[in-house]
Amino acid sequence: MSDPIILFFIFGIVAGLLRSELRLPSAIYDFLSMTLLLAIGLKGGIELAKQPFLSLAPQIGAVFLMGLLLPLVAFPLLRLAGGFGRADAASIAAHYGSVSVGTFAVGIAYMHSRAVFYEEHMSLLLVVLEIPAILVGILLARGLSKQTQWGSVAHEIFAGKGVILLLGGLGIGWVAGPAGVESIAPFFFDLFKGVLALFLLEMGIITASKLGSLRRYGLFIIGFGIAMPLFSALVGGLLATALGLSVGGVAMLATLAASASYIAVPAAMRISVPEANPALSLAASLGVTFPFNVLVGIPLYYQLASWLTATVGV
Amino acid sequence: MSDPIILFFIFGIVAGLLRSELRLPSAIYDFLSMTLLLAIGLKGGIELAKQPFLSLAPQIGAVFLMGLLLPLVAFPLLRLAGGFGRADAASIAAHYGSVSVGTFAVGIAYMHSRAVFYEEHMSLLLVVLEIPAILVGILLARGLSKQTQWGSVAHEIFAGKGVILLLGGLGIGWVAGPAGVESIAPFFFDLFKGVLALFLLEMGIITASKLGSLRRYGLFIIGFGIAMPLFSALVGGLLATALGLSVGGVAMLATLAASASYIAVPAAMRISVPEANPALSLAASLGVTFPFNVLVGIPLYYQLASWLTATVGV
Amino acid sequence: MSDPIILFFIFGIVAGLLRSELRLPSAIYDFLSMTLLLAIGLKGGIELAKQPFLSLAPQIGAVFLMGLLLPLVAFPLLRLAGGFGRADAASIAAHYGSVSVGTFAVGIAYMHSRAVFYEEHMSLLLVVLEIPAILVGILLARGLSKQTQWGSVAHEIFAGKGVILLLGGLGIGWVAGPAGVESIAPFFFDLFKGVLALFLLEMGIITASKLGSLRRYGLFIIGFGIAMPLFSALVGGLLATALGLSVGGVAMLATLAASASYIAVPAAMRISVPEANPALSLAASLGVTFPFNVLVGIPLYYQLASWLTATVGV
Amino acid sequence: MTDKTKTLVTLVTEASLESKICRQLERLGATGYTITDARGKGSQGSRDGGWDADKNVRIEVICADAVATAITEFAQSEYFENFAMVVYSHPVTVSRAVKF
Amino acid sequence: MTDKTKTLVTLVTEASLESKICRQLERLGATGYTITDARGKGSQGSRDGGWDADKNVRIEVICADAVATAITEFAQSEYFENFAMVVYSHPVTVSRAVKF
Amino acid sequence: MTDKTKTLVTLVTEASLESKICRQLERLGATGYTITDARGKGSQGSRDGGWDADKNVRIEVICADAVATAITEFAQSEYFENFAMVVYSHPVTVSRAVKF
Ligand SMILES: Nc1ncnc2c1ncn2[C@@H]1O[C@H](COP(=O)(O)O)[C@@H](O)[C@H]1O
Ligand SMILES: Nc1ncnc2c1ncn2[C@@H]1O[C@H](COP(=O)(O)O)[C@@H](O)[C@H]1O
Ligand SMILES: Nc1ncnc2c1ncn2[C@@H]1O[C@H](COP(=O)(O)O)[C@@H](O)[C@H]1O
Ligand code: NA
Ligand code: NA
Ligand code: NA
Repeated sequence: MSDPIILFFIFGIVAGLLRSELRLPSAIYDFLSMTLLLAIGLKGGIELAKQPFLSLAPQIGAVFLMGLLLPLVAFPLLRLAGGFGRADAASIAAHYGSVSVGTFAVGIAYMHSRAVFYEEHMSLLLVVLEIPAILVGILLARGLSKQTQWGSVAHEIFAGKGVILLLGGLGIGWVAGPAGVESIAPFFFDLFKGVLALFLLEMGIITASKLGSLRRYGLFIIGFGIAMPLFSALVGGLLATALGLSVGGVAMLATLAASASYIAVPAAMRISVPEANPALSLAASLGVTFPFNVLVGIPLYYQLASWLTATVGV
Repeated sequence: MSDPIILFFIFGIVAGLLRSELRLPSAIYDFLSMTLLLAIGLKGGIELAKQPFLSLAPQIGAVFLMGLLLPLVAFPLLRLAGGFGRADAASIAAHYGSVSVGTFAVGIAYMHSRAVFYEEHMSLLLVVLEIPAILVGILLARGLSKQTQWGSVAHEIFAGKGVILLLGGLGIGWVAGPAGVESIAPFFFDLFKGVLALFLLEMGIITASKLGSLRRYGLFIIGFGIAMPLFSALVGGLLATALGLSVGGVAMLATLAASASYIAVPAAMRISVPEANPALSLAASLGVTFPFNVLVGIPLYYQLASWLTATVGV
Repeated sequence: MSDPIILFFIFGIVAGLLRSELRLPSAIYDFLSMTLLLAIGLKGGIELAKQPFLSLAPQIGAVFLMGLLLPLVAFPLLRLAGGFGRADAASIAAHYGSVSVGTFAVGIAYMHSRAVFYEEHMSLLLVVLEIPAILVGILLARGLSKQTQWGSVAHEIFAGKGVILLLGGLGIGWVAGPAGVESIAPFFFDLFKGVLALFLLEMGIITASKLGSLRRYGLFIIGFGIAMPLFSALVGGLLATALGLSVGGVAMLATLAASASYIAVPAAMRISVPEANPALSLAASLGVTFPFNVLVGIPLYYQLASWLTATVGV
Repeated sequence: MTDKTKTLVTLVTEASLESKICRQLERLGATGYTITDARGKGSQGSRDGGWDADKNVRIEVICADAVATAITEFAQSEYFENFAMVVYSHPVTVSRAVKF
Repeated sequence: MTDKTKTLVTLVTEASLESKICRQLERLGATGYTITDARGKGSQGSRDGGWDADKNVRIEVICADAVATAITEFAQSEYFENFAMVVYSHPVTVSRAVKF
Repeated sequence: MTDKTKTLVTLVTEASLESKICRQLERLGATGYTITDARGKGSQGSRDGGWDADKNVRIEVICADAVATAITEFAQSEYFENFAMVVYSHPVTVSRAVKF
């Protein structure tokens, strides 16, 4: 809890709740998040340079399947227990099936500060996990309607800022390799936690601004925003254990599964399922799940990982 | 004088006087000043983590009193010798009773480049000094009028960007402690002087733009803008010596006392004493006192400190 | 080719061609380019601090002459072979006689990553080369017309963002010297390649956006945009060899000569020769010559330099 | 279409007043507003947007005529004396007039 | 001078729609447009410009009356239901009317 | 109230002209102006605001009718031929008409 980046997040929430005028300029927020996305991509790419890509195919496939599955679990829950309309339920399900890069970055920082090893190609799985939930979400909302312009959906996903920066970073890290990337390490790696701290400050302010809208959407969304990541973390943790990942890797995949998107999915849903209310899914993912994961979830998932690898793992 | 950050300031003034189009984008200026405020807060907070807070209470109290006193000295001077109206005199007095974070940062850089020790909890005294002069300024302008909405004044002070970032930094540094902050040190501490250099470049450009308005307000404001900090530095230096601070600490408290606010106080006065002319007080504090302190004052206050600790000190 | 900064440039081009929404916020682009310009100036200034300025006079003079000559070669070519009007031919000629700081920065990075020594006062020659081509360009467009307001042309050149930052950096580096600049090195030097990487990412996106307009201007502009830098690099390389520079220095001066301006000259031409079409010269310099130099030219000029110093050099 | 004529009031003023003015606009009956960052020059001198004290904002409100008058009068009595501020208005045609 | 009256249509809407709407404006006959970044508040709540999902843009199009009507109707049928959007218009005097 | 009708002239043009045009506006009788950063598209192609050469500004001037005409004519003779520029104007109601 005394990791300074977490304190920056809490500071942001407090500043937001106090109605302070504190905000990062929007250009700076963009700059920081681009830097984080590239850095995460680069880390993963360097790792890819070290091992044959094909050996990762099973993990990629398994994780993709998990991304298809999770929204299919969330959807009926939201429809039946939550009473949400089809579009809203599909959109929220897509958010929770996909992933949050901010949460992932906090997970990285957590592992680093405890010197826990994790498979760095996790960045690649992060990218892989962005996608299937979006496809499932659109199908859940629309069925196999011919109206859906899959071409523009694909463009929205792959050319969207978040995914393209991750892919770009992965590609550059892969081609340049560990030695090549050294010259840009002071910017992308040494500053990583400082950049993440400022980013989380702004995320805290945004979170505080979403807390207000929670009241409007009621208790169910709070419960769902906590229970769903717990369930997903378990699924992700079990899968990672089955795949034979290290303790750190299990914790990171659990964290990925538990995290809920607030960049790529909202953008894709806005285009493909515009009748879904974006304020609703962002209230859940930013107002509940993001702070839950950052403040409580990640340490929990790490414990879960230790337990899983000790008991279930080989 | 050949400290590069001072040269950046001079370069900014020259560029401004040459009517160059050079400006930092406003988002970048915000980013740099936020980084400086957080870094200064963090430095102070780490120091607080090392010593019992209560042991600082006497210093905090004494410094708070100084913040009440200085504007009470400035006000009659501005009224009688300067011939300013009540609101303007009160507002300028508040600016000079409070402090400038930019000046403080240059002071830090000065001490560092000469490897002079100073008490790092000075950041806390910086925050303390922001406040009393604002209260006195409002009282001088308004009397004990019931119209003053002290609630919104307090909100303006504590939730204003500058103070909240300093407080946030202090708090985070305090809780995380020296070891915790290490992971964000490359961003907040290693880059400190570079960030300060760019910040001073922009401050130079702003200073140049205020020089023009000096002509309108006459010689008195120039004289006041130099004499007042000299007097305040003496007060601050004597107080610091009495408090038993180190040479560096005496120089830093003299610098704090000598500095005039250009962020927190203008914002608070705009809300609480709107009939005061903000251009007037900014011409004095940015057009005269800031460059005076940065170029001439700080080395002078350091010499004063050496002399005071040698002769008056214990 | 596997230098990561080149990969960032290619990534930018790909993102641009894919019509991704990826852009650096304009405030960040300004911030990065200001940082690069100051860093390049500082590097050169530190070098100047080490040697008597007068010893550089011959180099400065020779390079200035080259800057006068190159547009005089380009102009008739553009008029006769290219069929361009007087204003457009003069403007393009000025772009190619002047220099590109972005290309120079990539050259620096290339030399660093191969640990090739080059004369660091090259930054000074960069500034020198910005200017003569602008004067020649205006004269070619206007003749010795009395209408030309040389005062405002001079202001445009020297107070323009690019040149003033280079000059400021040079001056600060010169006065502060190698030891003085150490405190700001983590910001300006350690981050240099990371900053350059992000800058090139945006340059790639801009390049991609200019590729479209190339179609409109036809094949000649593509041929010119490749042939002219090759010719200029030869001139620059021969001059540098005659001046007795090191292999790295020859390569850097060839790179400078080969590069085409896209900041200082467009701004000056817009004011002085407004009837010239800026889209045309930018299509050439950004759409053809910049990527050519970055991807192909610099390694080529380095080989040219090795060959020249081996065969022609003393 | 339910096109109708409403009034667009524009206020150009000091950025530090933004949140306070927005609250007041809603109290005066505005159902929404649009804000852009601005710089400029006027009787209070040059406000060139470089740093906090020198920034302007441009606030636009589409509203009924009566609300527009109330906003203009309020701005006049509350801010004209001591703050950099310009207020102007003109009629605009809107769709979904019921929103405003 | 060839001054003439044209219509200025302004759309305030979600920033993520920018490039799509711009393409559509050209298809509807607009010869150009001007865009500024904005924030604001309306029936869809506060959009304070801090991060991508909360940004607005303000798109201005000067065009002939018929094109203005087409744009307004298109916006209404395509976006009014599900997106944060306000559209309004008023006549302006332009030089070089042939441009628009 | 001293409400009165003045003319609001808007110029959308290349950002690099900003300071020059502002000086000229004052010479032509403008008592102030408001500037916002913009991007856009027009007869001179796309100006998407990414970097210096591609930025637009949107300059608004509230002034008397005669000044508005002078500004429009000046812009036309000085800039229309070689620069990306659009100028339009319309009447607005202002308070404190004496300011403009
Ligand atoms: N004549 C004008 N036309 C357009 N904008 C103006 C004018 N006068 C003032 N402004 C804007 O309103 C702000 C405040 O004006 P003032 O209160 O006159 O200083 C200025 O900073 C400008 O942005
Ligand atoms: N009454 C209004 N006046 C000016 N701008 C408005 C108004 N209502 C809404 N807007 C702008 O239009 C955007 C979308 O509006 P809405 O669809 O009502 O949420 C808001 O975020 C505001 O920027
Ligand atoms: N029809 C239009 N409606 C609104 N803005 C326009 C229009 N045409 C041009 N503009 C703006 O004016 C700038 C210059 O226009 P132009 O001189 O036609 O290239 C463009 O970059 C746009 O920002
Ligand atoms: Na998930
Ligand atoms: Na003081
Ligand atoms: Na050249």
